[in-house]
Amino acid sequence: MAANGLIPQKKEGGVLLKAEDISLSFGGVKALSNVSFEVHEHQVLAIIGPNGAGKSSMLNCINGFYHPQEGRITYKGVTRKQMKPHDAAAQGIARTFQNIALFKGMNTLDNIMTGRNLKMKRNFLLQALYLGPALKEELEHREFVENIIDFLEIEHIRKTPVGKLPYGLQKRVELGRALAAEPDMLLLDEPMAGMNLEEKQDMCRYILDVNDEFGTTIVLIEHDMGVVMDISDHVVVLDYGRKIADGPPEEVRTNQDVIDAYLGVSHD
Amino acid sequence: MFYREAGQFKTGYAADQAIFPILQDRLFVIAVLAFAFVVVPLTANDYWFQAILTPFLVYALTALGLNILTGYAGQISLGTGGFMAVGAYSFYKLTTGFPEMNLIVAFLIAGCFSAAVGVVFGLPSLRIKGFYLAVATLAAQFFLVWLFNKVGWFYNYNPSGTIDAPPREMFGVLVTGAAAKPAVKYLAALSMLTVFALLTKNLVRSAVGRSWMAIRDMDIAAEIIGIRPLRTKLLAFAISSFVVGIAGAELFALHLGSVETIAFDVTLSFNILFMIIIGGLGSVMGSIMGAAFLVLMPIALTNLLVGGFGMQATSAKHLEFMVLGALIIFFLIVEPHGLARLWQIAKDKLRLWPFPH
Amino acid sequence: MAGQGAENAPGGGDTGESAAADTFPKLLVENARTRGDRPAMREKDYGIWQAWTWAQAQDWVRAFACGLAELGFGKGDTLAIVGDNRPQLYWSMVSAQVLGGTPVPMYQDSVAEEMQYVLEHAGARFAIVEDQEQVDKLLEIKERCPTLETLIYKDPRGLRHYGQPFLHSIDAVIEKGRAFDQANPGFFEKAVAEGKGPDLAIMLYTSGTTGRPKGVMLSFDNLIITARNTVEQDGLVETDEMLAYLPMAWVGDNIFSLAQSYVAGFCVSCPESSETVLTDMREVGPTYFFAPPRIFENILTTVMIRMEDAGAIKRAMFHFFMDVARRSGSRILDAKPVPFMDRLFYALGRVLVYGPLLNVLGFSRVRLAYTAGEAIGPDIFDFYRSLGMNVKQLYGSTEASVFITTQPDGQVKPDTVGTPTKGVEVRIAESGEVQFRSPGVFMAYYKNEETTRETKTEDGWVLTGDAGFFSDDGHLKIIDRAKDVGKLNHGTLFAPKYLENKLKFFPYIREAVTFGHQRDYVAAILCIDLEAVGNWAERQNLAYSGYTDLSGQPQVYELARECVEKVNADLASDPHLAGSQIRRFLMLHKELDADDGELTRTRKVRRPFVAEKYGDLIEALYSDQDSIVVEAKVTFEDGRTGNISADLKISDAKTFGEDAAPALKQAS
Amino acid sequence: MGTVYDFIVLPLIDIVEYPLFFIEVVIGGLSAGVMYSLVALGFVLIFKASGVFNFAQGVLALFAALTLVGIMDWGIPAPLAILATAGVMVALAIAIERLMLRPLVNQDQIILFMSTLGLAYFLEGLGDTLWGSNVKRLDLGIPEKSFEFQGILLNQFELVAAGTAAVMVTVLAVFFHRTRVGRALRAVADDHQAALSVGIPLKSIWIIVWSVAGLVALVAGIMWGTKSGVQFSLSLIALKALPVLILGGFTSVPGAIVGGLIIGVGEKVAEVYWGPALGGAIEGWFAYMLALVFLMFRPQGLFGDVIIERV
Repeated sequence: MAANGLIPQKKEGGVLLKAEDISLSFGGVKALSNVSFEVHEHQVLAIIGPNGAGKSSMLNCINGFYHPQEGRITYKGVTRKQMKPHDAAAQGIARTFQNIALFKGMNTLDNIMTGRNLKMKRNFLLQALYLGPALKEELEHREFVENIIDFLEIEHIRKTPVGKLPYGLQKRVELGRALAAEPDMLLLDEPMAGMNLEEKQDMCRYILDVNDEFGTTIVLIEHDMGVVMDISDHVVVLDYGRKIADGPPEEVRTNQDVIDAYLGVSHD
Repeated sequence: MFYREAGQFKTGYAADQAIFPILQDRLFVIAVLAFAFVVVPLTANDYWFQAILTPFLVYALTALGLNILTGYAGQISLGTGGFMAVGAYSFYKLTTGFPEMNLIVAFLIAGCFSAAVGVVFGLPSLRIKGFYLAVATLAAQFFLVWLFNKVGWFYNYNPSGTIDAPPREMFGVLVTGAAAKPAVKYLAALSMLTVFALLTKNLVRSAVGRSWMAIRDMDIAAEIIGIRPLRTKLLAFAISSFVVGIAGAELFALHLGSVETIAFDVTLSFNILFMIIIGGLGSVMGSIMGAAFLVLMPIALTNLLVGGFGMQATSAKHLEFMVLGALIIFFLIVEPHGLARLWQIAKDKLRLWPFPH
Repeated sequence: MAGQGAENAPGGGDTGESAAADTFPKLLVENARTRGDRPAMREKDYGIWQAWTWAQAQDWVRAFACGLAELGFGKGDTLAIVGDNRPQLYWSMVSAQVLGGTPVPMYQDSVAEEMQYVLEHAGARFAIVEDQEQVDKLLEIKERCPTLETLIYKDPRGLRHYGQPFLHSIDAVIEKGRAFDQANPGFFEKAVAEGKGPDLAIMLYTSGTTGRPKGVMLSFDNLIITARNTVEQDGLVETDEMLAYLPMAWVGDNIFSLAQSYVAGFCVSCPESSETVLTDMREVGPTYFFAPPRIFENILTTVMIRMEDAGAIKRAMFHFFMDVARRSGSRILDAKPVPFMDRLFYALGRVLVYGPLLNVLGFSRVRLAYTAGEAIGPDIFDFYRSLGMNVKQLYGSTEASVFITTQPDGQVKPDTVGTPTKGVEVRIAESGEVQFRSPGVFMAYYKNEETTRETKTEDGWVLTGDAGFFSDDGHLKIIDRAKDVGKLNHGTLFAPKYLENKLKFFPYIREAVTFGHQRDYVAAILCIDLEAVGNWAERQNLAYSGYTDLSGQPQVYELARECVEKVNADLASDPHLAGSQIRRFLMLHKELDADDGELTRTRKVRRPFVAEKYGDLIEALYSDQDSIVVEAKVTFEDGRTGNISADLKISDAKTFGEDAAPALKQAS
Repeated sequence: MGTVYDFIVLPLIDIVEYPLFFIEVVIGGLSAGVMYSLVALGFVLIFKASGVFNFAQGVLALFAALTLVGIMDWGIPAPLAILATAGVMVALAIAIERLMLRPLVNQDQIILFMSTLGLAYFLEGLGDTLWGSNVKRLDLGIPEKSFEFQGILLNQFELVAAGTAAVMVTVLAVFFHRTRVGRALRAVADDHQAALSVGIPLKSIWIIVWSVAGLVALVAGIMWGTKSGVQFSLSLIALKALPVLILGGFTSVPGAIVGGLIIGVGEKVAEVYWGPALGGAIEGWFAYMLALVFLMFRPQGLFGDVIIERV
């Protein structure tokens, strides 16, 4: 891209998700206190912070896995009180996990196919017959999944049981499963943890391509500051469950609170 | 070694997703089916039908049903015997209450009753998981057997407490009852196994099957990608119990002919569980192989010990217990994924022959 | 001057029979009409083999050609093609031909400068590429390459934000084309009808050993008549299957995947990617196959390595049956007599080993396979033939539209390249150079009349630059580049590369350098293969301290002598070469090393350098000394230099029937 | 409706009218519950320390009792025979660790559970093969006289059993909390790595815990055997221990005791007062239903740890 000097023109849209005064505690231990921020459409937003800052908890609140005791989450203009994770999924929120959460007993293809489940409507009787509309549906979704496989360049492991895959590829399959749901918002919990440089570069490219090609809004947690600065449009910094900074990467980088709490202290 | 896959390429997803995508496998399956449907009925004797083949088919169907729940959906059940009893007693009530009822309909309705009961006992699976759930299914086992034993209506107040399969016809041929030909019963059981094996295979390679396996492998992740846990688990309970119920009806109507509740006690549940462990959890083929193994092994062992070494039948029975227990442990150590996995490995080796891997 | 071949009508004898379809666009239209529902191309994509029928291919070409026309592509324009083997790229070539333009497929892995040279030289106005990577590359080149106007890409991924007006996706071009087609009915038909057999069909750039790449211009007649002749000769039919995996810029791919496919109507399949070729081949199971010797060798090596991991019983079984095959497999394939027991074992082996093995490799349906390009090791060649796979050698060049000679069934030998292909005349010049004339002879080198004149005579003979001769049974034997071939004092041909290759086919010999030009006899300097000889020494319980020590061991000399004598025995059977048997050799105390300047980086021997550096050794080989002391400077791995000295023995090797040979030669 | 009356009102009237009888029923239930507790205790020990759901615990008790009877049949005095049987149980634990658990290390919990099912079958067959399958009397001289206390009929044996259970729990509690090995065992339950850092190899831990469970099984076998004879049905008490576990929690020693008592009392009371209305013999399933209903409200059991799910 550098050769022609053209920089992709990104169109950031309105507010897709708004978190207001989120507080969450487990048996008296505060995981999040009064955290507020906004995610805009087509944005890549990074949540950073030292270990135990409440980053994963924040994602868990967004997709309904945890229910914050206080605060509101407004998604696509609808403010919600409580939501089950599968409702969140149905509304277009998909995610990957810090510790890979693939279905070990299935191969790559089937794992990604599970991401299509929400879109498969035929009832089980038709599926048992594997005929007519059910077959048609199955094949249509297979075709869609093949596009994802092509996109993520994992053709060669299409029928390999995921348990046998190396770590980096498992992460990629997990991303594929999330993408299969055609999400409006993609939550990525440390998508590059434990990867080598080359794998990280690949994963960055996929994330940017997803954001670019499908216009998917991305919220990610990442420790590698280089990566965060490179790919995110906006950064939210958490520390001990509180938000200490919120802004574009270059701004956050120079924020004194952040340097004190995070960059200066723990990072390598 | 026998595979010649070069040139067997797929130009569409339907062909790629076929149950047997390789030509040689299809031929093999067709040959096996032809043998089972044509050669066996013409050649086997009544002993084989009654003591080996029909029970094998019935247990294979039961194992298939349990495998849906335990192998695919990951919900351990120790209540199989209870659900079989529901099928058997429903079938008895249906065929005696409505003598004109088509047998297929009777089997299906019996399965539906079992499915309904399965759903009820599957409800706790929302809150409880793993071994807790296994114990909960024992409640179904003991309660159901007690129920059929205590409530006279179920066995038409027969003073002996047993139920006897009434003679009923299908296409003008006597299928159930003492007078029915063993070969006919065999064919009936074989047909049902074939149909349900196919349907099950279709299910587990569709969206439903994938959501079962997702719940089995990692229920939290499954929920987060939009799979509803309760609905998915209950469907597994329902379909599993449906199949198990039909198998229970078969056990009663095609195999034993006359049963008491003791036939469905907890030992039966364990036996079916062993079948799917030895055969292979999460495998249609494994259910069938496990049933074959557990039906044939005791017979072979008894023949060997009693017939071969002149051992007393009771001692042989004890030894059989030991061998069975040891075999289960052995299998779990050597190949926790059962006979089906061994079969798969052998097949993969043959496909790569002469290369070792 | 010895001449052979072309007993059947030379030149364009066949042109008359289907004058209607003398261009690829016409052939495409004809195929769409006569076998429209049969598959024309397949590509492994999205997990399955996507297939296109001839009718669909025509439809595509029609739309794309119209789209190109809409974009301003016309007669005399050049379309550069960069990418893996893809159906759309093949069709884009035909689309360009429809409009009277010239496709120029390019090596996609060549460096930017080379690409720029070809683009400039060919004056390409249009280029079609596969994906973003190549778009970026061409965009970079474009700034320095003003002729290039329009870029078309196949895969839109990552290109969404490229706003250049001259950048189009294939789909967009097709769309434009359909509209253009609607607006201009009959345009396509007219354009197709305008093309004629003698027109320029394609330009293929070959990188010679020296200098800039040359653009070989081939006409439709060149390609199509050659294809017709060979399709007839080899009995290719529409149900054959071909895998297109070699570079599209290579002439062979154009003949096998395009010309022969269009003539015979068979389907060509494109692999998913270059990494998956072997898997894809197994799935497709081609019936007609081409691979250079290197690929056959790699596959054989993999087979042997994989079999090493097998259990003892299976390994024993494998080797037993491979021995049987070695003894009688090729003979059975050539329908020669074989002992009954061997025939029985071979039948058993077919079930247990050969059949499954060919299947796993994807070769079980191969009816006909060709190899060419360089000498193939006899062991490798025999391996495939003994399994029952009909591998044959051919000799060809870009200037010939591939085919010069091919091995007829039943007359296959590892060290010849067969008899002239149908329609080809071959002659051996006084200098020993092989020359040919055929319908496939190229038109000219593009913008390079001088080289054209140097290569092609007025009456159409092409000088190959290769030295060779016809053996008694009429088979051509290529021995070396003509300029490297020398003569012994008694007049026998001395083809160093030929001898060295023969020596190097033995696993124990890593490098060989032979001398003999203007000498009385041939002598050789050999280098052992440390690994192979080391393993051998271990099995012999032979202790050694290092390369120099091992290389000088009497047993190793004995081993090498056996190899040399086998080569000699082989040479003795050939009257032309019997005089160039190796009489004396020595084992060099060190490996030839690129770091020492003895090899090029691509591991070719720098003969003059070696001759000079080891001048005293060579003199000793031509003296009656039986040993010589060397003091050699060597560069160690850490960059230091040091001296080693060794006493090199010089060994004599037995020669066969030598008295007769020179006489014979002189007589001829 | 008559049934509703039979079902709800009559039992309550019975209880109020004959309180002493009710107390006797409760005490009978407690005494049965102690037995359940003893088996459940073995379960909990193994589950806590190794995560193995040991289905063979009941069969272990049967096997221990069979062995004890068999050894006593050789004329060996009871204390010695008990010691010898204890030795056999330890040897058995070692064999189980060597032949079954060690090859299965790192396998899924469900696989380990299945293997204990196999073990149950094997031990049952082995016990029967070695000692025969007929019902045997076990007499260790524990007094079995009944006596009346404040108008309530009591049995000495039941008191002994209760006392034994109390002693066992105390001993185990001391073992777990006061000894180094015990603490290591508790650590193992939380974190295998941590346990290894304590310096006790996993295999020793498994041997120890299976030995302790074997000894608990021996005690349970003695109690049950003395009460109702040594026979196959003894292994079925293992099934009764399962609802106890659900109630008490899989990892709680006090849970096993309290759960056992609740189940014992519950099913006795239900059988006596509601059984007739339901046709009798509801003991077979009542415990499970009770546990099931209980589970719906407290999935981790009475004393089990709260489950926090993480992703």
